[in-house]
Amino acid sequence: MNFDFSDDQKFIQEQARNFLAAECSTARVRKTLEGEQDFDRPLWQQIVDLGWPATAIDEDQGGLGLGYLELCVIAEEMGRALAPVPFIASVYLATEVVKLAASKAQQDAWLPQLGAGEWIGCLAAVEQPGAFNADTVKCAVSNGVLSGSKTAVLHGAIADKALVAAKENGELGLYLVELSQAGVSRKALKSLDPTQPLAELVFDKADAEKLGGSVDALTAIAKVYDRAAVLLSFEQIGGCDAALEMAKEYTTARYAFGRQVASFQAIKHKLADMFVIKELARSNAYYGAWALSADADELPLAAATARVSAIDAYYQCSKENIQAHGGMGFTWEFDCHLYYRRAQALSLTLGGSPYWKEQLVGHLLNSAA
Amino acid sequence: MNFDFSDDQKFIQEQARNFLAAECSTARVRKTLEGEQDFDRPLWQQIVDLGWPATAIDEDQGGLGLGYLELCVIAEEMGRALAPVPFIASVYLATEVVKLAASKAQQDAWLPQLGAGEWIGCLAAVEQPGAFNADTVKCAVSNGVLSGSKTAVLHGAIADKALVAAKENGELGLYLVELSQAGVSRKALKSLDPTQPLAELVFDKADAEKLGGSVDALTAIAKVYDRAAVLLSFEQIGGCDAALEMAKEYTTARYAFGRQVASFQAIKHKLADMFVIKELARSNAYYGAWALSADADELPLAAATARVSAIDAYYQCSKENIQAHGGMGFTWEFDCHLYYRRAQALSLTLGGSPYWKEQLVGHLLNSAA
Amino acid sequence: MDFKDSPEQAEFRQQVQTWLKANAKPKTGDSVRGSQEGRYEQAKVWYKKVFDAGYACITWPKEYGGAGLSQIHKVIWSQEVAKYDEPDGYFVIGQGNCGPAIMQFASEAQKTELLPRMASAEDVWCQLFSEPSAGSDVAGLRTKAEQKGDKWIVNGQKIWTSGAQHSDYGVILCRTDPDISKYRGMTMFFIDMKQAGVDVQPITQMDGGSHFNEVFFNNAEIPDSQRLGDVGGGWGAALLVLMNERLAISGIQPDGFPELLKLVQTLEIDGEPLRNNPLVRERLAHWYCQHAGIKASTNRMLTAVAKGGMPGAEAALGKLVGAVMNQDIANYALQLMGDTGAICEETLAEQHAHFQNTVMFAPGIRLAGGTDEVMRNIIAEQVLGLPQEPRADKGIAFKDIPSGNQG
Amino acid sequence: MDFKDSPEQAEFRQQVQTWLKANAKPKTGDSVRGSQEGRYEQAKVWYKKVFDAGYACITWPKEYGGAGLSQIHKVIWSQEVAKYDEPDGYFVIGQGNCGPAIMQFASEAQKTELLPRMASAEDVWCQLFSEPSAGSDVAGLRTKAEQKGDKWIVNGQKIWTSGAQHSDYGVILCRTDPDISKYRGMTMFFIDMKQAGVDVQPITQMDGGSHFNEVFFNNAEIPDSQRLGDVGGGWGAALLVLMNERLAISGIQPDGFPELLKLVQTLEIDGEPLRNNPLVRERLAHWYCQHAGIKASTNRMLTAVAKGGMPGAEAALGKLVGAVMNQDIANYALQLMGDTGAICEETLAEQHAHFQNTVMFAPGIRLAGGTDEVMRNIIAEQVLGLPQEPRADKGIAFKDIPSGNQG
Repeated sequence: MNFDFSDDQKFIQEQARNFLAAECSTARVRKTLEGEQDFDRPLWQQIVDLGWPATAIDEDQGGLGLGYLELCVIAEEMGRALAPVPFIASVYLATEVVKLAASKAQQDAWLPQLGAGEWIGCLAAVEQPGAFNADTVKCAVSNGVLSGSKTAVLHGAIADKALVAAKENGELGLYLVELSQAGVSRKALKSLDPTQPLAELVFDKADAEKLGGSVDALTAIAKVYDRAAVLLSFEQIGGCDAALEMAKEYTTARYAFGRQVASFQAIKHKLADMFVIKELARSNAYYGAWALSADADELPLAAATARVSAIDAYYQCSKENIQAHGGMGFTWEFDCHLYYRRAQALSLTLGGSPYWKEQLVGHLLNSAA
Repeated sequence: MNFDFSDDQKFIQEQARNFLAAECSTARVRKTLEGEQDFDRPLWQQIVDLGWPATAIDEDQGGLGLGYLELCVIAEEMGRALAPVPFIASVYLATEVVKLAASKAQQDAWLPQLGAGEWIGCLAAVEQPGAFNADTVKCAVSNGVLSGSKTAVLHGAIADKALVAAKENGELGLYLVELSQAGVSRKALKSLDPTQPLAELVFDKADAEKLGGSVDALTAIAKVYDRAAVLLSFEQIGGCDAALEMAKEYTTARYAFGRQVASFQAIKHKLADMFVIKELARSNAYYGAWALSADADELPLAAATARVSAIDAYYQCSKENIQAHGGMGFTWEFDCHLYYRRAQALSLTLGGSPYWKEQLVGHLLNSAA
Repeated sequence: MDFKDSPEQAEFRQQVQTWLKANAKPKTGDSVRGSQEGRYEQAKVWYKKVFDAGYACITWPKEYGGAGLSQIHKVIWSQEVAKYDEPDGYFVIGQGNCGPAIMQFASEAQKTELLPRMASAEDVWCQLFSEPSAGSDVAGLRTKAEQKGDKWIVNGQKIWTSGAQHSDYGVILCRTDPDISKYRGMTMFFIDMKQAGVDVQPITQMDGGSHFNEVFFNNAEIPDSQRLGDVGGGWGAALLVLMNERLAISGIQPDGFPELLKLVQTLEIDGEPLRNNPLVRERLAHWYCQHAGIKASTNRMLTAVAKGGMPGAEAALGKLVGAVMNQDIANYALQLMGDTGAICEETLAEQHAHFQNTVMFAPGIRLAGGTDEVMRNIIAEQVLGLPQEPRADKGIAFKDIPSGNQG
Repeated sequence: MDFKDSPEQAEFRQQVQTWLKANAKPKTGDSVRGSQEGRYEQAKVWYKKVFDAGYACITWPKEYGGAGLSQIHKVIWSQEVAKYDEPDGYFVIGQGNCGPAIMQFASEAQKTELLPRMASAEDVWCQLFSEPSAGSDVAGLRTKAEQKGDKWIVNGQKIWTSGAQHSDYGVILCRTDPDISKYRGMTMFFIDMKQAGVDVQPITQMDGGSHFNEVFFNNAEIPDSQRLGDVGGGWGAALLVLMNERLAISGIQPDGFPELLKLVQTLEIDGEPLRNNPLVRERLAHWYCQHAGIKASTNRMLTAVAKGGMPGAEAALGKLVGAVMNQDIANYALQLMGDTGAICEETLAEQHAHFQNTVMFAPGIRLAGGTDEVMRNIIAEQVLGLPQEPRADKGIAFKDIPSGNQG
């Protein structure tokens, strides 16, 4: 019984933190936020060179053969640093879809490429408001070509290929689609967090290759969602840490009424509440990490729990960090809104808190019954 | 446009407050709480002598011919003083049922008696967990006799007569039942607030007189619930005031760490939050009082709003008053629990907050549509 | 307790309705709002029209450009004008905050000259209190005014000044004596904003907009005749201004409920109307109680004011509750929409991206006019009469108060 | 990150399971609990049995009556014994708080004599810190101990002492010098509770029960040999005791979730199972996240302790969150039941009136071991390292600290 990461994993985390502290300052994040670039390509290249996208890919498929626990600690640092790269889209989503839904041959071909960052993947599932719902999917494939449209596709405007959920003869499947082809038009969408940009993808008879794995698409997508939920929860608690740290530093240095602002009980208790909700989320994320790494039956419940806690925690920590800064927290100049924007983006992708609470209860009552 | 009670109404309220301050100390309330008596009969007699039960009864039916606004200000004082008398059961419920559902002849006979306190009435509606639901009523009348049982009947153990919701040939009706007769057995039930006691009533072929008014029983009960919801909300804000007052006095007099406890920001803000939720409830209660007195179309929405706000406010004020007292707040000796018990009793009678929230939204979406 | 108009009020409402029908722009529902500049110019034109019709600054005396009527009449006006697509309370800070200060402290000549032009929005006014190092602690301000003959020379910086870029005048609070205690060393003036030595710089907010400014004073001049109140009496004067501000903003601050109600009535998710979703219904009930409670509390306060009372610190509760629910409602609406909730395109997102815009602007509403903590302090100390905390800034010279050398 | 037992842990669990199977009372589900007295006597018998089997005070050294094993072993024991209808952690205050104090400060002779008897519950111990005028501010205590030869004479009053009526000994914190500063004027002892001069009076709680006592000291005597630590070193010693208390109670404090889950799985309202009610499902999800989060946080802390760390102030978060949700869950359950929710009859109300009883007891759980505010202060200052407030009780003699003449 050991409820902590191993020393090796902590070492990987420390390396990641140091690297990102040096290479991914908020000043650099702002280049993407302020539209100088649609994502931080040089940073992405460095991350690829470090092999992070290959962390949870088997060695015989060109991966590092580490595991999900190692990916979790990296995720926490990506979240802390607000890294403006398609790590979520390509690593947590596209790569996991391939691992779960592709045929052996497809995996052998694609996973080494994804691990090596030869192409950036994304997941195109949602077509309308509300969380992904297979029943309402209108994207359709016939004779190997895909038509229809997807929206709110994370990093969809810059990805090379998309994993698309579509129906063929009324049956849901997952398809790999080359996004540079003629049959695909895409439009970047203004969104709350330009550093995790969204796009609309429109397919008009686009060539699409069906993923040929044995698992049916619905099961695969559900499992990808659970895995990604755990990984996102680590990005979220990384962000919570950073926001609380900001609030601590500012209120400790700032004076009002002749005292440090952080010496006022109302501020101390505000920060204490941020700590409490963050630590609950962290503990739930750890449990999710274990369930993920052990591929345990508890994964669906643990993932939903980690996700709901992380959504609540990051919303509170990022919004109260703004308040703790007073007026300056409302300025573009201060970094508070970077975390608040990211909190919104991470809470909405993969469906919001109401959807995941319902997931949680469903699994809870089943497992408890 | 005038959003306040009139000077006459304020005078009535002041009189009521002074009377109850003198005659209904918490020491006296405790006699009922601690079981020395099942209710405060002498106090009830004084209240009857003051004519309060007749406040909202027309003069030609033996009432004072005042109105609901006057009854609201009295209700606030009854709540503040935690009066251990059947005012809710006999005045807000039984009397209003008679006014709405009884025939002219029955009203002429009964309202003067109720106004003069010649008998104490109660409402017997609920038979099972959850708010009153006409569909699940099992109490049945045939050939003028009633059989079945009711539970959680407020002041049912001491009332002289009950207004009972029962079905005759499958149709819901309201019936006046003499509780001293052979066909009725009743059992006092241990409850959270012994100063507003509950009882189980079992009817076995009990004589029952059908109320012969023109309004159907369901409509009448719904309207009684709305009226009582407003009146209860005034009892609740009276209790909120008293609880906040206690918290203020104790934390101002009490010292810790060499300072008045009330000078700590966490305590100041706790009390400020109590004030805020209490004032929102008070304002909603005022709006409800207007809708009640004007018999306005807004009554159902206004009543539900007043009720939901008052339930939340009294729960928070009474529970945080305990916390503000620290350990002493948890003792039997201190009065904190009297308000906390009353908050529970008032929030649960007529159905709890989930039931009333649903009522509120139903009316809101209809009126807004 | 009566929500109907008195005969006299009903007649006034009738007049207002008739005039608005003839002069105001009807709501077109889907109008996407124009540029900030454009809206400002339209507002000036509209206010002149309102002024000429005698409906500007309704509660002000006639001789100062008002209508000499009661708060209730003002409420009636606001209720009626809200039915049209015209701005109300656009110059609320000038007319609501600066106006009373001028009325209280300026000379008769200044009042008759300045107030009518303020009421007609020919002159625009701003309020210059907050500073980078004086936020919640307004009295910690450091902008210096030094007397030189019959002039005062102003140096320093103000912040969060709305409308400064358009303003002709500003009411400014300055430190005139750093050697005496904090609250006694301030003086209030009104200053010509168009002079050299006054430099207005817009602040970019976290949402990308810029409704506020920084204002830098570099040897700006104020004739002593523009002093409002006694030298050293600035704090008392400021409290009066802030008290009026409460009244001015109460009731006009957004709490986000109407937009949520509209969303619930219109949006379907997976073919299921939100109005049928029990979770949404529960939240709607919860927030309606707060929404209705704030509205009714404001009406109670206006009744008290109409009876001659002063706007109490109670107004702080509407600000506190409304600002927090405004943020949480917007966040909740996005959560319901899931992935697409993050999309800000005005043409795609519900109600022209109202909820996305609100999520990004709401933090500022919570901060403007005092943080949640300041509101709770006001309620605790001014309403409940609870003791102050031990003060580290009392009984010593302002210049000696610990400041961490900030700002 | 691994939730499975190591081979050695698995073997220990196996032993425990075997022994419990042979010796412990199986859960009968519906057993209504007996009287407080009866339960106490059963507990003493059970603990003796546990002690003889070598499972008492698992983390204590063998020579003092423990098993010399780790925190993890203790967790395994608790998990297994929880499956039976036997008390665990019944003497948690004596063994969890007083034990470590004795181990740290008593003489070797005292340790070998007292600790095994404490572990076997032959001797029962209580903790005497809180006083009527020293609640959140424990160090404000006034109970005097005056040295007289090799004895200390104790006068004063303690409060909220659980188990005092059964206790043979108590660990007591006294004021030994009111003329020096608050935190330096205290000394810790252990005292014979059975002597004349010690008077135990039960406190009736708001729920009618009485789990706590007031203890009055009237010239009670303590030999100097029973002093724990240096004269004036009492506060440091007390902090050690309180730190161990956190570890002792963490994980055993009720948060109300299991009972809510059971209610949702079993109750129908108007023929509709609660499990199908979307509002109930949403609340269940919300509270499950807190419940699971507290549990996982406790496990993280135990892991840290097993690796040799000390229980951090982080434990305060479980106390804070769990105590509040425990009260709110009970209140919510009653709200669902409507009118009948107020009925306390054990035979009528769900789960033997668990929710009604909890509503009335929960306020005490929030208070015991520190109010919500104290927990937040601990987190803010000890975990986040935020500055203390200006202190009105520092640097002056205890007797001169403002007290409003209370107590």
